[in-house]
Amino acid sequence: MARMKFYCDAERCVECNACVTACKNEHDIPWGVNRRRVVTIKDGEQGERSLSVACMHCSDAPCAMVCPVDCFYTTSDGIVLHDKDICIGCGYCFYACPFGAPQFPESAAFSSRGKMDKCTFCAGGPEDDNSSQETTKYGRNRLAEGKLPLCAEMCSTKALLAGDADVLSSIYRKRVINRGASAFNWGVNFNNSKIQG
Amino acid sequence: MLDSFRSSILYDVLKLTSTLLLVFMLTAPATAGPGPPKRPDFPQGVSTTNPGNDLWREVRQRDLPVTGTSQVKGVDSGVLINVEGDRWARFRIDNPVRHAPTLLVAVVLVLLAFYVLRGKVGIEGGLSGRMVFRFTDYERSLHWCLAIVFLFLAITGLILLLGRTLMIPLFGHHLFSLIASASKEGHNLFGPIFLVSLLLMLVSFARRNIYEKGDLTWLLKGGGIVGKGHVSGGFFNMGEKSWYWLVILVGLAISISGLILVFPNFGQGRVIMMVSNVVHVFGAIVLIAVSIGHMYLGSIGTEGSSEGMKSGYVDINWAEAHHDRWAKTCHENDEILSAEEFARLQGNPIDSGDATTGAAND
Amino acid sequence: MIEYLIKGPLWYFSLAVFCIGVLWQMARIVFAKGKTDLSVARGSASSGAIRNVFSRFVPHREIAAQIRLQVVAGYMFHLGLFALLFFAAPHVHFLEKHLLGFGWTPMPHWAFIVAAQFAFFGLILLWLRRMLNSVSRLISTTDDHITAILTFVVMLTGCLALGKGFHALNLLHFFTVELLMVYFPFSCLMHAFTFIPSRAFTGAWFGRRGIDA
Amino acid sequence: MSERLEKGLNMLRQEMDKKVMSFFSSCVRCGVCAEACLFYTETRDPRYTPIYKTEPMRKLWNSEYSFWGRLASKLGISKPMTEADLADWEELVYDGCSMCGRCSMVCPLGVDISMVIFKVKHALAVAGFSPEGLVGAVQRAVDIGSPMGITMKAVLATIKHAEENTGLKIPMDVEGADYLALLSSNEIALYPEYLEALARIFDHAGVSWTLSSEAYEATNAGLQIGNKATAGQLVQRVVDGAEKLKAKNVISPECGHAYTALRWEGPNFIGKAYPFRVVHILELLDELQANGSLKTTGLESDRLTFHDPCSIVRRGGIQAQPRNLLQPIAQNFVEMKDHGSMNWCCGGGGGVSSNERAEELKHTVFNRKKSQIEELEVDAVVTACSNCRMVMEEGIEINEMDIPLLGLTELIAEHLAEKSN
Repeated sequence: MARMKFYCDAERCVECNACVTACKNEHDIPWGVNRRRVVTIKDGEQGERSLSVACMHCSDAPCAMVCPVDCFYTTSDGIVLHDKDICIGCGYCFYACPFGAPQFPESAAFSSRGKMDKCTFCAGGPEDDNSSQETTKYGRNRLAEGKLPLCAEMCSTKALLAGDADVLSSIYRKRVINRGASAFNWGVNFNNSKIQG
Repeated sequence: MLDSFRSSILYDVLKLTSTLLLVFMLTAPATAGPGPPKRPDFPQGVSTTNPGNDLWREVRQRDLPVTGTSQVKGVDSGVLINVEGDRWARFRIDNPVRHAPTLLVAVVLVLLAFYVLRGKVGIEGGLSGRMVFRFTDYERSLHWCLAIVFLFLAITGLILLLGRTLMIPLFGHHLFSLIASASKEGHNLFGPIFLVSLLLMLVSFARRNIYEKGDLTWLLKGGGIVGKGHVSGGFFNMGEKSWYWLVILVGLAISISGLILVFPNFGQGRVIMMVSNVVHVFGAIVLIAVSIGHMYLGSIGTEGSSEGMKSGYVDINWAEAHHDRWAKTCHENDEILSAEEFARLQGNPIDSGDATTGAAND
Repeated sequence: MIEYLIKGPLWYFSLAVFCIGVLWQMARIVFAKGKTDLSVARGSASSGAIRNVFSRFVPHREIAAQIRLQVVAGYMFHLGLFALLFFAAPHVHFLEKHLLGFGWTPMPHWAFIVAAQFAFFGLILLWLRRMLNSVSRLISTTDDHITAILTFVVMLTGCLALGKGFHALNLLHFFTVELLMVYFPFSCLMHAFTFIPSRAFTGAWFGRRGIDA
Repeated sequence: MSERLEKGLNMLRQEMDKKVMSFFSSCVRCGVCAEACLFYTETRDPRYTPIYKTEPMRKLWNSEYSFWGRLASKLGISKPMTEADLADWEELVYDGCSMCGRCSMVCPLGVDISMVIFKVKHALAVAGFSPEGLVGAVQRAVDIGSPMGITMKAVLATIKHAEENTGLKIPMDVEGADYLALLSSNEIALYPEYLEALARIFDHAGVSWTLSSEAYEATNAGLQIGNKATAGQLVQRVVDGAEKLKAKNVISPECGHAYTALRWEGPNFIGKAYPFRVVHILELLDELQANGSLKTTGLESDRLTFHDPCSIVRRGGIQAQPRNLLQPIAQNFVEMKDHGSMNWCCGGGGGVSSNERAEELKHTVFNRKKSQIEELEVDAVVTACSNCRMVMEEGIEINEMDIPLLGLTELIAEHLAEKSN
């Protein structure tokens, strides 16, 4: 039983926004909606780091907890999806989400937001896999085709990884160990380090 | 007077509840209960570690600034971790969603018990039939407008708050979603009408609701419910004034927080939204609970009190029982109408039989 | 099935009843008997008629203070409803697609809501006044209450259906509109059309007597 | 169905024209008319709401001309109209309405409510639901020639008296005179000064005029009660008299309802257009002043105001003329609040003043005029209708106000300039 997760390696992310573009392109997402975004901390300063963020498919998702119409569900792969036929566009999930993943096509006066849209882990929605309805509402269902999310597949530095949590864990572990071998690369400590990289 | 006794009981109940809720709120992250039941797709008990955990833990624990920048423009798009979101979500589930139904049912039960035990509070000597003018057409229209809009907002609001627990099991997800969408759109549309009515209410009634000297006595005597006999009151008595200011102040709080929630286009952040939501829900539940008491007293609770908001005239005996100081000025100004005169002003004179019922029936 | 009924036969039925009913009612007025006035006119009847059709939009200053509630609420309701009826985006699209073949610029969503709020506030106040004021209560008929409630329900279902993607709510709105359209020609809702001949007749009368009304 | 009900309903059906149909299908029962009605504002009794006074007509329209009513009667579930539907409205229509027409001015849907009330009066009159006072007046008008029972003998006495006072010959039955002057009973019995004023003014202006021994009475009790046949009969007398003398013009006296009856409703009552022109005395005076044949002198220093008689101003369109006439002679002229076509009625129009039953109500509703006058602190009130004048004098006396009432024509006569030739 797989448990699908994203992992973004802050040491590798170069803020190229290719993941954002790939995602928008793959799912034909309208302007204003960004299922994925890259956040840069300390931009232009020492210790600058970037992270690519989207829905993290939490095990105990706050969005699902707070949804007044209970439109979220978790797939057998551990992916948190939602049913746009049920969503009423109230915006609660956006308040509750730690990562700011839920997006709305509009945010007009009198709370006209439209149906919530968020990262599906390229797994579509409740409709039949890659049916035209599913594609219109949620974008492509790559998982059903045996493919991983495009954002991770596209990532040129392999900073963004997507897949089974156990596999990602082992990759990450290996990276940490390798990085530890070089004192200069112990990046996160640049701030306190006497040696200016 | 009974009115505000009720409201004072409710006050206590509400104070207690709100204190409890505050305690819950502060301890919510620690005592957070389990989330809503998951759909059975995902096997429970399978525990895997998210490789990202370490990273996010680091981001949160290190003294890095939480706000960064992003090429993506949007509300809070530079915020990496929204720390309050989960707390708010749990608070919402654990407090208003869990306890509001209990509170509202309790209020209804208390009133029912009171009605059974004490019955309708009458007036010594009964109603005289002689009437005195109290509220203009405009004032009554405004009151009922506020009442209708309030009821609509209360019902749609409660659907959005409690529907998931109470209605989805009955209607299923799709039908409930339909109801919830309608409720949401209606709620957002009628909210500003509530605010406008409230402000007009403030303008029309504020002067008569300023607390006066005798009001403290009224409060000390418990609105006449504890001891025997009615307590002195002016045009509005202490209980009515308290209800009025509760409506105005809590109503304004609800309205302002509602406006913050309903205009996402101004780009206020999530924290402001969540605080507004808490204020909104709390204020609403308080107001709904107390309004049930108000409705009880205005209808079956007290003899003769509904007439003032229907015809605009009240029985002089009712006025003397509940608003003796005002009734005195009415006597002084010779404003009391006979039953015949009152009937004539209502367009159904007592003497001229059947035909005057007029147009209403065809 | 229900959708087919509402969007098919029922829609055409109500559209026909509405159109034929309104035309029939108007024709009845136009072709009803009416005597020519044999007295010598002092002023022009036709200019009086035209003037009166417009001048009655503004209340006489002598009683404006006494009828402020009706005037303010009345204007809020009618202007709001007018804006909703002809400038709400779904209505413009519907008219363009199914009735007229051409469209115009609809108002933005926020303006829709504001118009609806004006209309609702006005309608609620007017209807409450109808029930609370002793004059209105005495002269009101069942028809007045039915039309008030029906209009309210139509507006409400329309606004509740604002959420995107809830087809059943749209159908509900559609259905209530059909009820309204069927009821329209046989009720005082006809004042939406008959106010013109009514004002014109009176205006002509005033006009030929040389009265500035 | 009783005969009188049948008669009443038939009259209602006869009066159901395109106007009434458009009125009832546009009325939304907003109640605005109530605020314009003197009888409602002074009593706050909702039954005096103008549109409520038209209920018999509306009920008939509803049961026989509206879709639901006709459906109900086809199905046999409609409630037929009863005698009470007419009888109960007698008091509202005759006592509680002075036909002032203020309601017709304010209706947002443009309903001429006053006209519909008049039509209801027709039905009540033929069905026999009319107050005794008016029935008597109609009887006297038909039998004696005047609603107040004034005979030709009394008229001649008045003429003689006027001739003595003015030293002028008052022409009687002069064939081919330009103007045939009519009088109202009030003017003969209560205000003979009017006739003297006419004599002086016409002498001054060189107008060729006459009175007629056959047609001297201008008032029309038939109009007040709403009986079109009688009204036509009374109008016909005037027409015959004028035709006999070959008068080109007929002068309506100041009296408001007489003017309505002669000028506007008369041709319709008798079913044909007049061979002469009807002109109101104020119109005529205004014309004479405009063409220079009427010259006035001297100024009234008293603070004066003008009460607009409903039938002459609001329903008659003579609004500017009295002001034109007053302007050169009144130094201290002030307008009433709500003056002109929205002025308040004295409370005695439409036959209310001839209806003893309505006395108390008439005095109650006079409060409005009283406060209008008191507010201005005037020395005297000028008006141009002997009925208004009589009703207001009565009201002023009851309220102990001590303000004299002046007839406009008499006032002009007092200010005639010396003849230039």
